[in-house]
Amino acid sequence: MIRSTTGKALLSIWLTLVIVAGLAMPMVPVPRTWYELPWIPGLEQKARIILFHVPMAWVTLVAFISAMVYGIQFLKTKNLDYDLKSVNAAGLGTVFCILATVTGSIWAKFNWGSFWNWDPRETSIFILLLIYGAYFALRSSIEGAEKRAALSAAYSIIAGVTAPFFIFVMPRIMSGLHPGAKGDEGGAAPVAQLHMPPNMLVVFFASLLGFTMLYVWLFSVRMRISKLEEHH
Amino acid sequence: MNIKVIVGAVVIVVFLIFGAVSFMGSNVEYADFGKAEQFGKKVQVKGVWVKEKESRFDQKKTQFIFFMKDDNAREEKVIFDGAKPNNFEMATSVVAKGRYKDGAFHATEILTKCPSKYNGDSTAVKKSMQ
Amino acid sequence: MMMRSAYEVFRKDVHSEFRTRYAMNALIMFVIVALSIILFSIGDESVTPGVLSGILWVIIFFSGMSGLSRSFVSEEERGTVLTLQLLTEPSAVYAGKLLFNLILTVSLNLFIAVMYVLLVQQFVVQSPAIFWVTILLGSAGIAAAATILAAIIAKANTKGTLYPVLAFPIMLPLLLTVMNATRLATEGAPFSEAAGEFQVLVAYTVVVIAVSVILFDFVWKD
Amino acid sequence: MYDFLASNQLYIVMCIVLINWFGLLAYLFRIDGRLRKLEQSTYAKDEKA
Repeated sequence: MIRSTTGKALLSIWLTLVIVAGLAMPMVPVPRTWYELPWIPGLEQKARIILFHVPMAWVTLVAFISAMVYGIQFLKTKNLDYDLKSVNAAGLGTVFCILATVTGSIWAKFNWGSFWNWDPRETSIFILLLIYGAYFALRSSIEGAEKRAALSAAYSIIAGVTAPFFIFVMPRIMSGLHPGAKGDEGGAAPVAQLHMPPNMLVVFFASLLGFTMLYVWLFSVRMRISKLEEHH
Repeated sequence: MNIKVIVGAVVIVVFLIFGAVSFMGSNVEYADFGKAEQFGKKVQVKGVWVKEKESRFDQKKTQFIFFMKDDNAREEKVIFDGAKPNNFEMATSVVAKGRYKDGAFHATEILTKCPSKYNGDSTAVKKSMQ
Repeated sequence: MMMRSAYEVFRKDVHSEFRTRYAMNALIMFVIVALSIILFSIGDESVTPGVLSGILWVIIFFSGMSGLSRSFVSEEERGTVLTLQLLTEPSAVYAGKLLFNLILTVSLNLFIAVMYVLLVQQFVVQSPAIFWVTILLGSAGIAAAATILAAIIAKANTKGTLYPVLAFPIMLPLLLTVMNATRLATEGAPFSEAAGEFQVLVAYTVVVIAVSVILFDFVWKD
Repeated sequence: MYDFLASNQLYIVMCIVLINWFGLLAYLFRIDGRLRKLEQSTYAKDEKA
């Protein structure tokens, strides 16, 4: 789909619609029509961030997991194409990871009063940044394509199996500020449990899908460029 | 070689689940001061601030000390390792997490519930934030 | 067969360690220097038990980082990699190295913990059972993660600096758990309260060892 | 700036959308740069041949 011009045009329109809907749908105390969103006290207009910040974090995760899966495939087949895919997924993941961190931190300033609070999810995205950083640092210090590919694949797999432990560990260490975190009983839990009105849910998933497709597109462009570079 | 990978993968999945199970039981349970004293475990106690009795901030030890009355109207001294939470005065109820020891409740975390503006939304005050 | 050659690898490492005392001497000095810096900086300030349990694990992490990175680098430097590759299968090499690192880490960390309890007077362990089990399980986890990372790092150019960079995100879940468990020990919590922490530590160690056994073949072979 | 944004929260969301937009734009520029280098080296080769 992403290769055809129609597909790209559709994706552009899709994302434009998501952005327009996300910014323009009015928020009222009691929504009556299909385009009205509820006014959540304490979150107010800021609730819209879920439509633009969460997809970034989601794409980061998709990139992280696919870099790891390509790493596994490389170790299985010894085909350097998979290594190329792995690097490109990790590189794109870093871009989206930075975007998720910056957008989240700006919102945190207005909702929680400071740019950085070491909330569990802030911490986990910070760890993800560190892993990406370590991954590229490791790559740059190994000579020989085969060895570089094997070792960085090994590292991404180790990082991939230890990362879930953060999910078990973080909540015992600190209580979260993110909506839906532990200790936030009265608050809405929009991300974790998808407690959203149906129309917002539609925009939310449209945004997730749109940004994921954008990732796929950027990934294919990057792959084509790196393949060309290989031939030079 | 293939057997090793399969066995390894099974072990990884099983132990990831084993780790995840510990996370399920990690919620700090609610209790009142009586139960907290009885078990010595880390619990959450819900109550209200007793404004009549003294409350002070010990600069040297960075401890905030106040009195709290739980749902059974039992009053206890609460020692919180940290500064006084921002919206403490406005709070309609307070939840203190910690354990009961030596005649006082030692809290490691305090949650305050505020009325009206943040309807039903509680704000966590963490030590690291101050 | 495999057990035997793993034991041989382990014995070889112990021998060369006792002959040169490279790791031990340097590590003990490192611990003493780190502890005295901390004692000087604390002075007579009052520090919370949470911070003190954090500092203990900072010392343990960095002493591990400086000691454990050697395990495969030394083979590369002495040019003994090829011999090992020819004579023994990868799993045996891994098992031998893991055993050596385990024993080194556990003994070093016990030393650090004893010194810390003795020298830092504000650090009062009220539940010794939790504290010592935490030290043992934490050391096992650190040794497990450090071994496979050391094998990766041995092939890289900037070994010394890269090691903590790679290790930190991998070991952070472990470090957060042991810090929390140590704080529980200073608060005098009953043993059952730390059960969840121990469960995480055991799961972490087993998962890291399992993934290392699978990956070591790929890392070790050139 | 802070007060303005705090009282007009829709603009916070707009800022966030803009950051995403500029972030992706910057990324596009980088890819474009790589492609340009590639093109130049290809043409250089062609001329030689």
